[in-house]
Amino acid sequence: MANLRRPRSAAHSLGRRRALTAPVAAGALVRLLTERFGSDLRDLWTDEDTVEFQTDASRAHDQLRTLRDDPDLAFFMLADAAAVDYGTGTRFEVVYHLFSWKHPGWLRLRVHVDRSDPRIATITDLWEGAMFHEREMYDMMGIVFEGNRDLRRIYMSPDYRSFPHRKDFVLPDDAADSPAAGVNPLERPETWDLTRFNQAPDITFPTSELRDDAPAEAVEDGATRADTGRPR
Amino acid sequence: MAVDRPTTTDETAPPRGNGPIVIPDQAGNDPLLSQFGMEEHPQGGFHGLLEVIPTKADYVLDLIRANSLWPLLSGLSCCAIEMMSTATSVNDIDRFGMFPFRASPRQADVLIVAGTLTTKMAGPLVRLWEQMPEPKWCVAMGTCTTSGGRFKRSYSVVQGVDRVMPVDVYVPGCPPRPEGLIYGMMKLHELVKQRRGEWRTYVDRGPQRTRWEGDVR
Amino acid sequence: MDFELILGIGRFLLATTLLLLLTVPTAFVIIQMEMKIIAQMNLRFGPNRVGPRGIFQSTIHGFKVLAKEDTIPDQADRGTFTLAPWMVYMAAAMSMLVIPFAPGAVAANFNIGIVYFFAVLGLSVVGLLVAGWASYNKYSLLGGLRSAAQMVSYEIPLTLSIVGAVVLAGTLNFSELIAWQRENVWLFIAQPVGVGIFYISSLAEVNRTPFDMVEADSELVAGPFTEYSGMRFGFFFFAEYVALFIMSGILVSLFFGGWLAPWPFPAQLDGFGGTLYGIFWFFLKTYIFVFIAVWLRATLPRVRVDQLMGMAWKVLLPLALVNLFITAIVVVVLDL
Amino acid sequence: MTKIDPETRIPDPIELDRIEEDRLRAVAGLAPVRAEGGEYAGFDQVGLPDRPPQTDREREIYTLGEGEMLVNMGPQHPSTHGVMRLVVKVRGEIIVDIDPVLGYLHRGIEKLCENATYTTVLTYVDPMDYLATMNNEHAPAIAFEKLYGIQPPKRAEYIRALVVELERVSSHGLMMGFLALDMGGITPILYAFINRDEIVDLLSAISGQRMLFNFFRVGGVNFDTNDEFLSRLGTWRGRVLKNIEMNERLITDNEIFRSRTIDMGTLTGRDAISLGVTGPNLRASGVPFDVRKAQPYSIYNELEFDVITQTGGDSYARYLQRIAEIKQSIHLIDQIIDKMPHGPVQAQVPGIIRPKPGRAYAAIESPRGLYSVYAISDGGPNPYRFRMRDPSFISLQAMPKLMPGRLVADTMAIMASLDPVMGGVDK
Repeated sequence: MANLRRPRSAAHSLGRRRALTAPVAAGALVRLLTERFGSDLRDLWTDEDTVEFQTDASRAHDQLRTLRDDPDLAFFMLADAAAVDYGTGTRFEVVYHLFSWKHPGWLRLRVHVDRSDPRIATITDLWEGAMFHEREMYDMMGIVFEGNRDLRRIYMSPDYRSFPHRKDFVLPDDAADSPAAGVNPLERPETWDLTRFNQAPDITFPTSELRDDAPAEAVEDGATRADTGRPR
Repeated sequence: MAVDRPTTTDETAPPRGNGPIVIPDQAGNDPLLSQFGMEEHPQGGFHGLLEVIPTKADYVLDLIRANSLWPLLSGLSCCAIEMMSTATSVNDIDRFGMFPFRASPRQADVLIVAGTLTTKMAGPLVRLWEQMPEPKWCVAMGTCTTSGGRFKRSYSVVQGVDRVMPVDVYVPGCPPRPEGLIYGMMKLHELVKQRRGEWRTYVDRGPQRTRWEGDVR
Repeated sequence: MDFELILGIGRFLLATTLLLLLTVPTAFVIIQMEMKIIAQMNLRFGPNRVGPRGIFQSTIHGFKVLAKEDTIPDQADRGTFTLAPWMVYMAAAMSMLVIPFAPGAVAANFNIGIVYFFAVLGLSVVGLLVAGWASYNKYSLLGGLRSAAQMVSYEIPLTLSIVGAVVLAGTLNFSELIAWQRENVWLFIAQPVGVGIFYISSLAEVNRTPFDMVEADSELVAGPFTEYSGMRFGFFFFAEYVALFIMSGILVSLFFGGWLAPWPFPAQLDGFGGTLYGIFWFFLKTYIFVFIAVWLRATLPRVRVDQLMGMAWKVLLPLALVNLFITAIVVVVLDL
Repeated sequence: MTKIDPETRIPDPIELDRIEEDRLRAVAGLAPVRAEGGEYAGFDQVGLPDRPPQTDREREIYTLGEGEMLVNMGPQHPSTHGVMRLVVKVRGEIIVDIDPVLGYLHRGIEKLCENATYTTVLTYVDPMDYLATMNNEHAPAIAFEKLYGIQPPKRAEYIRALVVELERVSSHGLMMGFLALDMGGITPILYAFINRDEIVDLLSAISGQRMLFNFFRVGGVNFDTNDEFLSRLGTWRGRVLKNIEMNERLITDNEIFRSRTIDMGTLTGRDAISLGVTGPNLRASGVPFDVRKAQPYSIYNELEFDVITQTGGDSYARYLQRIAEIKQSIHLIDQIIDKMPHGPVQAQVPGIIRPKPGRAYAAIESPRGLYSVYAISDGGPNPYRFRMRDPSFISLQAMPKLMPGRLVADTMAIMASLDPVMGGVDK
């Protein structure tokens, strides 16, 4: 995976770059951030309408608390919380977007989460609205949010085994004849095997023994067909 | 005379929908009964007695059924909005006697599946279909319903409603225009009227479950 | 057994079968009328395919419902499940006996016509309750309980609003009441409050729109008859419309001078012409009120359950009692 | 005078029934019904196979106390909001707790977008919020233009704003109809559809499709305005206020409607912000947050409009907010028509674009709230990660806060006033 450094000026073919709307005002935010968070701030970077910095899972919750409660930062609204998977060998990333009246543009907080044991502190105590964001991230990526009162699958059926938005969950190219043949099995309650539920909800990573009944076929770049884990 | 549906124990019945849907045609192969157009139902009892009445009555019955099809008030996604705009003032489905969208499946004749059928919704939809009383028809509205449409490759979409239930009329389009849906309903009218004479009181659609795991009690 | 008794019984049997047969076409006509009027109010065409300009559409609906397979849910209580629709329909049909269509044309000229009418009308509450319980479905249970509570709590203002008129006219017999109205003024002028209470309560009694909690499809799927299909559902569907016709008929007979013609026309003709004359005016006035009920259905949203109950007990009941009290004082003072 | 032993307790009838019932259940070999503090009722009551609760919130909902019952407003529900299952814990008619079960329309759009080219992503995104389809395409288009580093021509920006505002008028008009339909009124929904059908014909004149338009491209729009579109726009502009006012006359001062919506489901501004509710529902609670003003995108900084807020925060305020926003959008449309410049509508962009690796976050103000897209590109033809934040999905969290304590009949009124669209909720 190419290293995702972003070139400073990407003037491109016909269209001219959008003029930087607020270089100066962002400076005030940048100064405040370095003053508040200092060493933990990594790779502070600004775009024409976004200020972005990275941090790691343990520091994320306190930084978000200060961002929200500090009077001159005042990021009162959590616009978005997304999970990004950077491939089997690398890491997960939980990306928070915040908005404040005092600072123009969005603040993007990228939190690194270890892929083998994806755990991060929940922020539902700061914003109640983060509950559905976190349930979706758990449902789609398998990131466990410690302290979340209601961490269960929101989209897929409660006994669905794999996490669809991970990079190793390969979409069957032709749904008709691939092992993950679309409809198989039908989401019918009587086909659920209920043994799956008495395990604790913190099943973070569908290790191979979980899918003992489905032999894992190797796919070209090492990603297994996660879908074979479905009960036939 | 109300033919009561034969009760089958659903443990033995294979879970429906996995295998391909086979719509049993007229089994009627028993020589003694076939000349009267009757045959024995696998769970006992006969049906098809109505054939004895001359076809003129069936013709009238089909005309009555065709002109008063009550659709079930159920829509899945964007096609439901087009189904609603079919029932509104501009293009009016009430002209063909279809207006009272019945909320309960017990009183509906037609199940217009409008929208993308996902694996999580397949169970409830099959239950709705099985709760509807006989002479029932199914109209698959929209390409998502007919074959999975633009979401065919998705991990959670049923590639076509006919994988879970027998469909009578397919209406193409994403979403089909209201005129397209009305054209589909006219096709359904012809289909209902074509079955003159060979309509039976009880269409054998295989072992029907009477108790459902997810029955709303 | 003397001759008049046999003649009387024969006449009664003929009249009841005639009325029972009358209920079905009445239901067809009112359903067709409602479909067409709501369609016109929604700026759309309404059924126009079946028969000339679509007038047989409701008949087709009726026969199609006849030809449906009626399923009985697995755990439903079969006996009461099949009994419930019959009860509701009989309540509606039996109460047609006392409606005075024309001077002589009354099926049964009871001298306690009004009391009989309200007694029989209460039977449909039992039918809905039994339907709700028997069909082993949470929605129908909730719907059944709601409808029972609504209809019971609206029968009281319904009955009390009549007592004012009865006190004025001094009789419980419909024909004598109409006769009184012919001499004196029509009762809706003498009893304006009584008319209002009666009309609101009759709408609630028949589950028509501002109060159609029973079939509130946006919350409970289809009220007590969620699990009914085929002809059983047909009974419920028709009973509702027949009851609407009866309520309008009673309203017209009690307050708007049953078969009397309004002011510019001669109030009543005698002989066979008079009967036709009376029938014409009775049906005209009744269908005006049916039109108003359908009009309400097209426009008004639904009242919530607790507001519904609150209005019955806190507003209509006291109003009816006050109306009765004033009427009684007026009658005693002016010694009508 | 016989002395009554003070300790003897006269068993009250309910207690007698309960003892009798337990005795009968013991005779029949069934478990006793009641346990103190409520007993976990399991999923069997709502038509799902019984299984142990996974989280304590689930245990809290599916534990039934005294006289409580789980009613299942299942996926197929008469109210027109699509397939959502509300498991409602009810005591009599009063709602005790509510658990929205989602996912019945989850089509995995984000996963499909990660395997599709940038242009195809705009078609996958269409059926998300199917009442305002142009907005679904607006955010990804802006995000991809940021990634690709291109700016659409001025006329394309104006056409985009025009069709987006038209969709806002049609979507808010439908909300008024759905709110009245959920409370029993039949006519308002049909009047609302008259207005919608006019706008839909208008947009099909310019884009060729009635609902899922696929009209936006990276770097502009697909078609320029033709004369049929402009003439229909003129006739529609003349009729829309009369049509909206016809519907308003039917609903706004209707006594039954007011008694069923005023101070129903009141959401305070602070709760709304904490719950993530955005858009008209947030402004109806008094918070003046509108993405078009807070983070101006496209040409909204050149147009003059104001952010309207209500004070009530209840269903009636949300209804009034929609009407006010319709009038604002019509005012915006007038300005757009006046100021629309001439020029090309599509920048010179190759069919399959390969943006430089980078990240872009584009947020717009859809009729249901803040709809934002976070796209990451890795230089290839497919977006590496395509994340959508749907406003109605997040503002659904307000329902378990607003409904307890209300009657079953009010659930529809509150849900209709929040106006979720299940295509967007389940992505």
